[in-house]
Amino acid sequence: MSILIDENSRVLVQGLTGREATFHTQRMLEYGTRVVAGVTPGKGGQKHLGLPVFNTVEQAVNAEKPDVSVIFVPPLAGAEAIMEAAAAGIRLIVCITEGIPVQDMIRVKSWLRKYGADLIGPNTPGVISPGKSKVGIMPGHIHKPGPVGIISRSGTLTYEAVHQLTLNGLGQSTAAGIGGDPVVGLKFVELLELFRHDPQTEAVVLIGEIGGSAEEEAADYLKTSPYPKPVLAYVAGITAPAGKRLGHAGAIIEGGKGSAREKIERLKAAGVRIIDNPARIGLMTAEALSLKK
Amino acid sequence: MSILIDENSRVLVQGLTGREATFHTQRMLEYGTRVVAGVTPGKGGQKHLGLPVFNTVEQAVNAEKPDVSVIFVPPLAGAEAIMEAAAAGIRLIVCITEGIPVQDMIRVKSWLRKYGADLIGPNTPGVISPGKSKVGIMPGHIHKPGPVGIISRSGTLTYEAVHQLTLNGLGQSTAAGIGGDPVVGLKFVELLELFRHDPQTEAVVLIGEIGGSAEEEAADYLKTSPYPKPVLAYVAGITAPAGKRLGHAGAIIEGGKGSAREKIERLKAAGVRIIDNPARIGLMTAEALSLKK
Amino acid sequence: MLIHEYQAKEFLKQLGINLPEGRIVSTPAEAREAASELSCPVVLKAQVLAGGRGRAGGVLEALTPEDAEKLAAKLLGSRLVTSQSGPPGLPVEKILVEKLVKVRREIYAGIGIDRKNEALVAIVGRQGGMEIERLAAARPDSIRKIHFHPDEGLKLFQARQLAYFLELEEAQIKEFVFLIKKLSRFFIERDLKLAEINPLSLDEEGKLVALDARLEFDDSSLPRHPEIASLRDESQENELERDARKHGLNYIKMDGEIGCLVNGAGLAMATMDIIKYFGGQPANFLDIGGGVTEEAVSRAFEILMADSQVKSALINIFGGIVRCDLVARGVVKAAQNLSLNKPVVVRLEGTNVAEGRRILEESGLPFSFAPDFEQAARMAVILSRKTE
Amino acid sequence: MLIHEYQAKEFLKQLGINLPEGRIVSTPAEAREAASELSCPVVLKAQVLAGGRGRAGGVLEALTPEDAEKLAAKLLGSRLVTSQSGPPGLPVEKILVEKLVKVRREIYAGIGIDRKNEALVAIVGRQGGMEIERLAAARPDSIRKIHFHPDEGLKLFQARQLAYFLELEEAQIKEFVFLIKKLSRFFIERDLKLAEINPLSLDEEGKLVALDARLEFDDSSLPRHPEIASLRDESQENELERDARKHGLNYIKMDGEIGCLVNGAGLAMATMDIIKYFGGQPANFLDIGGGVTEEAVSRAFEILMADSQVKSALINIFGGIVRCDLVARGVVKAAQNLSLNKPVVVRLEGTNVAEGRRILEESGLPFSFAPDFEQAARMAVILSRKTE
Repeated sequence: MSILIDENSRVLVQGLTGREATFHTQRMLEYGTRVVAGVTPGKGGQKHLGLPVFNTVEQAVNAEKPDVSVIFVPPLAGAEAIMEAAAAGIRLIVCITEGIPVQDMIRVKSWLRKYGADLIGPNTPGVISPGKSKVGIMPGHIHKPGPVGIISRSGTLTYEAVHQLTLNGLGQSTAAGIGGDPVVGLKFVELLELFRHDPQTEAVVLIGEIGGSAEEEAADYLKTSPYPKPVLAYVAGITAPAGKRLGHAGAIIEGGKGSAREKIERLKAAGVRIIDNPARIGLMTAEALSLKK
Repeated sequence: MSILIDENSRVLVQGLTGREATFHTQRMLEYGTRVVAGVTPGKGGQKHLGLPVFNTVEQAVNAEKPDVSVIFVPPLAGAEAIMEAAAAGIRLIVCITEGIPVQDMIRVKSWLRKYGADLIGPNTPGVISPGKSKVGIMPGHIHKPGPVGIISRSGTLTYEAVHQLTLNGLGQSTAAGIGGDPVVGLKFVELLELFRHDPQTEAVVLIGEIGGSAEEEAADYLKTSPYPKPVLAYVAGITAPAGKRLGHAGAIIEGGKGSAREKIERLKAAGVRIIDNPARIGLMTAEALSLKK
Repeated sequence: MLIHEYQAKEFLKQLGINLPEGRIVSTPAEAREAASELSCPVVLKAQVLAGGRGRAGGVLEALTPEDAEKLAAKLLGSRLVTSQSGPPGLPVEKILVEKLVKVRREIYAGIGIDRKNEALVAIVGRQGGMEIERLAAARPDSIRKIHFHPDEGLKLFQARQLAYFLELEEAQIKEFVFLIKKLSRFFIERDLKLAEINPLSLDEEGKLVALDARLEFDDSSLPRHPEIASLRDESQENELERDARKHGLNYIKMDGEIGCLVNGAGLAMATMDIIKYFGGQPANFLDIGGGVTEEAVSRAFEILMADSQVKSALINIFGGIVRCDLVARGVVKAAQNLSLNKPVVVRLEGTNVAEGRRILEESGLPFSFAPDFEQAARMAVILSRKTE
Repeated sequence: MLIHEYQAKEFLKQLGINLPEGRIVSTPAEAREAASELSCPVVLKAQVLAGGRGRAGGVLEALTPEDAEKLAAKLLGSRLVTSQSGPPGLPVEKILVEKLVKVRREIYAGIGIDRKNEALVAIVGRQGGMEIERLAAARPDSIRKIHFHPDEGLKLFQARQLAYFLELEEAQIKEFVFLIKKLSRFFIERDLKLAEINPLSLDEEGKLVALDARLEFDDSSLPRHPEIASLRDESQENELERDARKHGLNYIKMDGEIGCLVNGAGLAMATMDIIKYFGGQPANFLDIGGGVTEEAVSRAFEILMADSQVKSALINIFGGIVRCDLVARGVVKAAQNLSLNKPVVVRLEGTNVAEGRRILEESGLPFSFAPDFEQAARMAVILSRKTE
């Protein structure tokens, strides 16, 4: 088992014929992901990478019944692409696009509520359930199937974590990047809830960072409903200066809120094992799992 | 018992200090309605008809805990007044105001869903549970408590129906005007569902009219879920010409849809007793109730 | 409130939507001038506020400027009777002269309000020129509807779905998306109830051109759009209906012989229905409304009696907010100024009923009093026959 | 993107919000002229993109035009160091000269984005002049927040709730409602992230006057608002940061001695953190991003080394989309043009790692290779000390 995606997920690529989408769709196909179609307005009827291309998501859904969509479109078209997928009945939308304006994302969130679709991202490397399906841009080969669930606000830092886990002999059930933007789809709480019920997952690693309150909300969630599996967390940005945006649009300490220290305190108080050396993510997770046994 | 309102309903009047509101609030107080406060921006702190006046609904709710609000404001302020009441936690909003633009009402409907408030109207005479509470502008004295529930799209026609029932010795549990506009709050279906569970109500009279599809929806509802009480219906406008608005903004046959004949056929097919002579509403209801016994 | 085609096209032009080149004229000489400026063939379109102009002879082709002048002379000043105009027809005071567009294909594009779904709706049809309801009935597969919310607007992807449904070529897809987005934004900003471009044509160069346009605004919203309210053309209204509207009365002329004066729209419809039930035909719908004045009641009664088809009248008042005495006073005042040569049946109930009845009785005028709703209707029907 | 006070006030003026009379000047002579036009006393406000100007001496009162000229001469061309500007301060190139407003009361009004609630939020405070976060901490009861949705806008009743919370007089209620409605609409239309009027003052006649204004736009939305994008004042950015931005690099100067060059924001933060963990201090945040070119990598390395505080550098690449060989080539090219007199620790992992390592090794430049993330950090810290 895994969460969000598995070997049966039928994946649609929005913006398929673009350069980035083409590159990463090839990687996904190589990984074994069941990519079934693509959408590029104006290119309907063509084939690309052997996949049928449609003008609209609706047409693609009618023809190929995808249930997951991964979005590679320009930033100002991002919100519309998510809304289109949700309106067409896509269950899980993974938006890779970075730089969607934050007010667009506020609109997207209420739209998603209306249609009952889930969103991963935007500004995410995507989701991978190793050995089953990869929906995103992460390097597939560093992953291996196993017992650790990962939820992360960061891309390369997730690869680093996966790499360390794999070196320590630990595979991953599902690794999901929730995105580095101020307003994103599913966050720690929702994914912790999914991992709670996933039998493959034996421990969960949270990779947080400065800005916002997703980590604090996770702490509140874990405090109020006892979690049956060990949870570890690394929060990046203990050295981050206030008021400066560190790469991600969402990684900023504003009005004295959202510092790494505050997040760490809250998570610690909720019983989460704090990793303070980011080179020890693999080691500490291995320890937590061996203690459990 | 009754539906929507009873002797415990605490009623707020929005636009209290206006001429119409003043007149009808006096009538409501005379009837015994528990009017607890009024709202008129800029007149907060004053007393009017012995009632405290507030600047905002929120302030009135905090101070006097009304759960029902009745709105008498100018048409272009109507949508905001409903939204304000819903946001302040009012459970049932009765909007007397006529002439609210239809796009405003579309916005109101999604707002109400967000806050979980119920709306009666706009362009309604209001709701009365005889002997308990009157929230609206209907003449109270023609009503008497009893077993008949009334749901109507029209004002004076409802008074006519009530008058006939009372003359036939039949009182009313609750009489609710759902409003004559194209987009209104609760409609036949929702109120039929409430009457279904109301022990006082032994029969329900629907008073429909041309335009829209509220009667058709009621027919579908009654067809799919057997109704435990006799339902009678009079649909006004069998002689109405197509394409002309007959007084109510919502009473118009458009694009060949919404004729009285069509509605009558649908209701009849759903087992509703059709009243084709509007002077026999009382008589036919008495007959239906005596047959039942 | 419906506006004229030429007024609607003025708005479309401001939105950047392609239109046939045209001129609005009100004399035959102007029509001739317009035709030669535009170069023939041209189309002359009578500006009346009713559909069905084509079949009624209100849309004519002119091959020469002289031809245009002659045809304009025939149309201007006449009354056009269409399937929707009612029997007296509507006066033609303006003609839109347009260059004839060579049409490759006609489609339908419209925005409306979906009462049932409580949403706005964009509708397209693969065939244009006929009423959308008829197209929907005849070829439902050729129509596509997409709902949207006035706060959210029609999304780009929704516009694209409509465009692809229409099976347009790629260049036209962009044009259509532009058009429907603009039209939907206008619809929201100006509180429309209906915006139709029908037909929307593809001309020989593959451009989308709005051949006809129908914009209907929400009467309730006109106070916040004075620039729209000022476009009302009163010449297109029935004289009695217009007069009634100015007095805050809801009056609609019908074809029967029994005039009705009622308070409340529902009761007014029921009064018409019961007349029919007892074998009569209502001459009108008339709701005097809740906030009516004595003077307006007088005017209502005058309007009623001004209809030469009326053989008897039925006054049916269920006093609530409206007081019976006020209605009685208004009726008496008007009746005293008329030679009351038609029977008038009165049924009063509710607020101040006794006082109302007293006023009518003391007027000395020949009113017939009915004890209830049913009797009132029966009496009015019988009396309408007696006068024949 | 933050804009200057005078630019923000230009927008407020267009919205119809009251402002102190003022002139923007860039020479002492202009300041003198402005002061005499406005008639003294006037206030001179240094236009720098950082808060805390008042306490830093960037806001000065002038009693005569001569006084204004002298004070302007002192401010213009200087660098203002405020609590938020960072150590080198920001250059003062323009001064806003404003007529002194006699203030009866100061309040706070702002619109922002509430990330947690995923909504827009209007905030008012009964006290103005101090940072809203400090006011929230000190007197939470004096603050009121109301959330709203960008599609729905701030409703009139919500604006009224805010106004009544501020305990304004009835005339000011209307003024405030106008102001906050206008500001919220502007916020939505132009994709703002923050709009603050602080303080918003009541002057002696009871009028609401915006004494200071702060508008911050969403960088991501600038492509659709070119008129906003053009307001960027590059003089207010750190030179290295500006240079980095132009190459698509995310670089932020900090106070430590170990320079970092990393791909990915999270890994870049983690790299800073681990340096701290092992007792060092990072000199910067630097994320080269996913779509980086060889040339941009070169520039990144140059920027890193241009920081005189840097004692050692740490290159930490986890190749995914970014290929290790591309980074290696970029670094080598830059390093060859510099006299590489500082130790550089390199940790490469992921896509094309072998090729990357080969390129670095074959360059003959003195790179130190680390086997993993932890070793890399330890080495960089140790090497930064050796050079002392």
